[in-house]
Amino acid sequence: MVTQLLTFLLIFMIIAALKALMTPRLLSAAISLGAVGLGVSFVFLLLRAPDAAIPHIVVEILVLLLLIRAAIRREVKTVSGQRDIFGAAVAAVLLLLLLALIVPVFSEDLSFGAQPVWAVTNPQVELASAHYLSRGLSETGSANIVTAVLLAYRGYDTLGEATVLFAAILGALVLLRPRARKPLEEK
Amino acid sequence: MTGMTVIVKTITRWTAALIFLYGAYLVLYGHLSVGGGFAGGIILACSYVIMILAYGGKETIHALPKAVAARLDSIGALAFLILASLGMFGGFFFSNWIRDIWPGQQFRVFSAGIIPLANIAIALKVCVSLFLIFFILASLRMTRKGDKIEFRSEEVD
Amino acid sequence: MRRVAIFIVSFIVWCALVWPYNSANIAPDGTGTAWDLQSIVLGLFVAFLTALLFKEAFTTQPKNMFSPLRILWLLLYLPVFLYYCIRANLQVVYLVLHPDMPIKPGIVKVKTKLKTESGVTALANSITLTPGTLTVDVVNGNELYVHWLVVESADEDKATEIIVSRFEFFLEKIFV
Amino acid sequence: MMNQMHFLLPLAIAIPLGMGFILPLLGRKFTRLADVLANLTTASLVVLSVLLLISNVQLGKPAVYWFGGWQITASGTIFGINLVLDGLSALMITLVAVVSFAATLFSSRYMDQYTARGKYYGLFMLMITGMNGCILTGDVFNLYVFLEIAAVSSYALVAFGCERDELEAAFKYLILGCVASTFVLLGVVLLYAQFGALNMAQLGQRIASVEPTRGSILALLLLLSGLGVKAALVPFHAWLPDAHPSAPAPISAMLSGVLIKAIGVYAIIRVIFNVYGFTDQLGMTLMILGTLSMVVGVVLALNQWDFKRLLAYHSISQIGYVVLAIGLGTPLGILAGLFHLANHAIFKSLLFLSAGAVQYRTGTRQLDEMGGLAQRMPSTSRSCLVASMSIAGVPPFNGFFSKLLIIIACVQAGRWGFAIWAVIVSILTMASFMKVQKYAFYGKLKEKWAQIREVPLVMRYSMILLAVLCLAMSLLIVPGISAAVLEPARDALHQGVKGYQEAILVLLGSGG
Repeated sequence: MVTQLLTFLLIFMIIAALKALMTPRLLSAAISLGAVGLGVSFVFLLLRAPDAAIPHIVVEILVLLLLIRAAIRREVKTVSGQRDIFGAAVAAVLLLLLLALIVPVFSEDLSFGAQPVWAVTNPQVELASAHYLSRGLSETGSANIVTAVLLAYRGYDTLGEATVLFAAILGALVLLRPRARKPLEEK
Repeated sequence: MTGMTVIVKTITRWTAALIFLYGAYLVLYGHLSVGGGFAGGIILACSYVIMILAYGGKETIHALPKAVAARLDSIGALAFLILASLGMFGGFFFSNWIRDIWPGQQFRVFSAGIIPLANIAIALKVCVSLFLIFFILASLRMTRKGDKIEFRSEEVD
Repeated sequence: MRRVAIFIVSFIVWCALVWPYNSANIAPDGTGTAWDLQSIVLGLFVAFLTALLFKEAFTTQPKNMFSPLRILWLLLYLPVFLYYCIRANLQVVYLVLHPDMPIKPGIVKVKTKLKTESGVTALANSITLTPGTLTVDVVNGNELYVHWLVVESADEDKATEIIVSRFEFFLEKIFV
Repeated sequence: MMNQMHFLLPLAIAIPLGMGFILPLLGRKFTRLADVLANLTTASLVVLSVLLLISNVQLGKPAVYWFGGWQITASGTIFGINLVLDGLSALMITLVAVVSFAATLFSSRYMDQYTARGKYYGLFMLMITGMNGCILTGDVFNLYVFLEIAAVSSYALVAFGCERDELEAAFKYLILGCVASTFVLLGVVLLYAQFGALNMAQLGQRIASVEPTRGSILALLLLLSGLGVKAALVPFHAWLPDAHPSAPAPISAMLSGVLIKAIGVYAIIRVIFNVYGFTDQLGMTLMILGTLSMVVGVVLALNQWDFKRLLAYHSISQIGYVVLAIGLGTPLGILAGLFHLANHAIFKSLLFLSAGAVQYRTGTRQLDEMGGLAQRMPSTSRSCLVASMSIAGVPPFNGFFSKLLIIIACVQAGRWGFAIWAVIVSILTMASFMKVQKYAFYGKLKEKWAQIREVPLVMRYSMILLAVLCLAMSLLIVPGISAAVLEPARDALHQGVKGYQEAILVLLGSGG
């Protein structure tokens, strides 16, 4: 059941993304993108990851609002310009080559949501995820194992992720400052 | 009159604080049930963002000006780093030194040492970051001078 | 005064938020209760923060906020609203299923006697939630433009009588 | 005492990270304070990295640091993140620290032409954090996270001037960089889905324990192409010639000098040598990619008149040398490659700094508009000459020895064809830099440059420091010094997957 729903959602998201790419109107492109984002949130919910779904859905709605506002305010409503046939052809060929490798790997070698392949052949080894579930509470004191992993076992990664966000914001603030250059003062 | 109609404003007035409380709950109970600093921080930011959307920029911006927001951003990130660095005294970077001293009781608020504190620091950081993203995008103006197009940020109207 | 009102409401909301978790996680040895001291202290702090940050949350007239009479009227209003809502639903179902689809859509202007912003908003939302009518805009604080599926009367007073007065009676008592 | 230094490891990340959060707080009034703090930070990083280098030599084996004390369990489960200090990472963080110290010293006057100094230094520090994190980490997902930190801050730094060209270059860099990062992430995800491990040592152990599968090959391909974009190897190099010249000069120096190595080449060789294990096919792939980069880079550089753009093309070419040499897989080849990597970090950043110094006074990057600047800017001219001779491979500068070693290594491995290409590219490089010297610094002084002056003192010091290093690093060829610096780095790679695992997994199994 979950698999069918996931497949349906994926197809829906692909169609919405294509629509966003192809449509000449900025507003409908923004709305289609919003549909893609909501699809992702539903996927998270289906996979029982509310910790990921909550922020995602909120951010999606916010971004959608902003995009719609931006699309309405601009006088330019359509995107024009010729598409580069040669570039598109090269991209398509590369994409096909990549798909030729990716499709068999994902359809045959790896099954979705299953245990790592290596763990199936070596059942005697305890995986990190099993350790988190069995000992997470007693070792970290955090009843929510997701938080235990995020902030205790892999807190260093979380610090890094917060830093990525910080760098992005700082970069945006830097690029939008009113005046970038100033004349040199000669001494 | 800036902002949207009286209906939107009133509903915002009714709900903004509720959203804020829910965000605070997600942050403070992040180590106990679903939630955490990232999710909670985003929802905290939402309570500000809907106020900007409903009331227009001028009303809300002076409550949290850009310069202050940028500072809080740094401070939130720094607080997380300091929490982690203080772990050096417990032996390792990121070691849970508060829990070593005072373990607390499982399934209660004060139980996981630095984890709730780290959640609060992340929430502050994420909340202010998202607010800044919104601010930057909302205040972006495109100006044309001949064939030169410039994007500049201005005060929100 | 207003801040005190926000503080109290916030604290109640906080307790409602944490209660499900706390009551579901009473430790097996009996320690910890649904009214956990830690969460209450935290709640007081969060409510204080909310009162500090939001100067206009929930209400503009904190004096009347906790008057029992208003809450009584609100409790009375809910079933009345539900009745109108269900009735309107059935009417719309009838319209949709009717072979001729006897609709006559249009926008009418109505007036309300409600003074407060909250009252007007509640009225507008009540109208919108009732199928068949939809509030489009509010102007000058007391004039509502309503989209009506079957315009029974284009006259302002008549329309006001039909659409507004059934809710207004209660809302006037609630949002004094 | 010195072999206990590895508890200082997280400081290499925490110091620049903390400063990266603090420095943006400093506003317009505190410009000089920001300069001082940034220079102090990079200077302390130099001290720290030298300490770590020495402690690594004395310890004689890799040191491991587990965050939060989440060490490997007795049953072999790894659930924390670790930092690894071996010869290679010690060499790399020293390079990063030295180049960034020179760059901050140069920035303290060069950046006078821009606003927002605090934010500039903030991004700069975050970039250093990202690179140090990438270099020291022993965990593939963590590698991705810090790669993103370095990349995101470098996007903003490339566009720091906010001019049209700079924004365009940064945008191109951003798009390609994001695609590359996604590839890396996908590769990491695939690896985890198959082997259930993120720790590099454990991953290497599990990959080696089974026959190569389609999945692991796909993961390797994704990682190689993603990191290849970051390293600007030739089929993936399109962003570099725009991005590197557009950035402010100290940033160009950082990007070309260390960034493409720390998050590109270093990550590639770590993945190949310590996770997947070196094979002849992989070596051949590296050699072909390297030779392509070497040739294409230098050919495209020949026709350039934009000073910094020319240097950017040479970066592609020199990175090609490094990858070619390491792809040989022989001890001498790896040694030569790492030696050249270190040398390139020094002389390429010096070249970018001197190009920046010229631009600071003349305001132009076009070689044909300059001329005779040696008369007016003697220090800049001399340090640029040193760097040019280094990159062109003139003895006794460091570039000569590393190129010589690379060619000897090629011949020794029986790869005559690659050796011949290396010689040809070397000659073309020399030609290209003779052009630079002739048009920019020698020849007749143009009238409009008659009044210009030498750049301020700190900028000169920064360039002289690097020029001295260009000469001093020739000493690394001396056996004793090489044994202390280069050979541990070579051993870290040459011992391959087994050596890396033994260092990390066994060492900690006994509770260390």
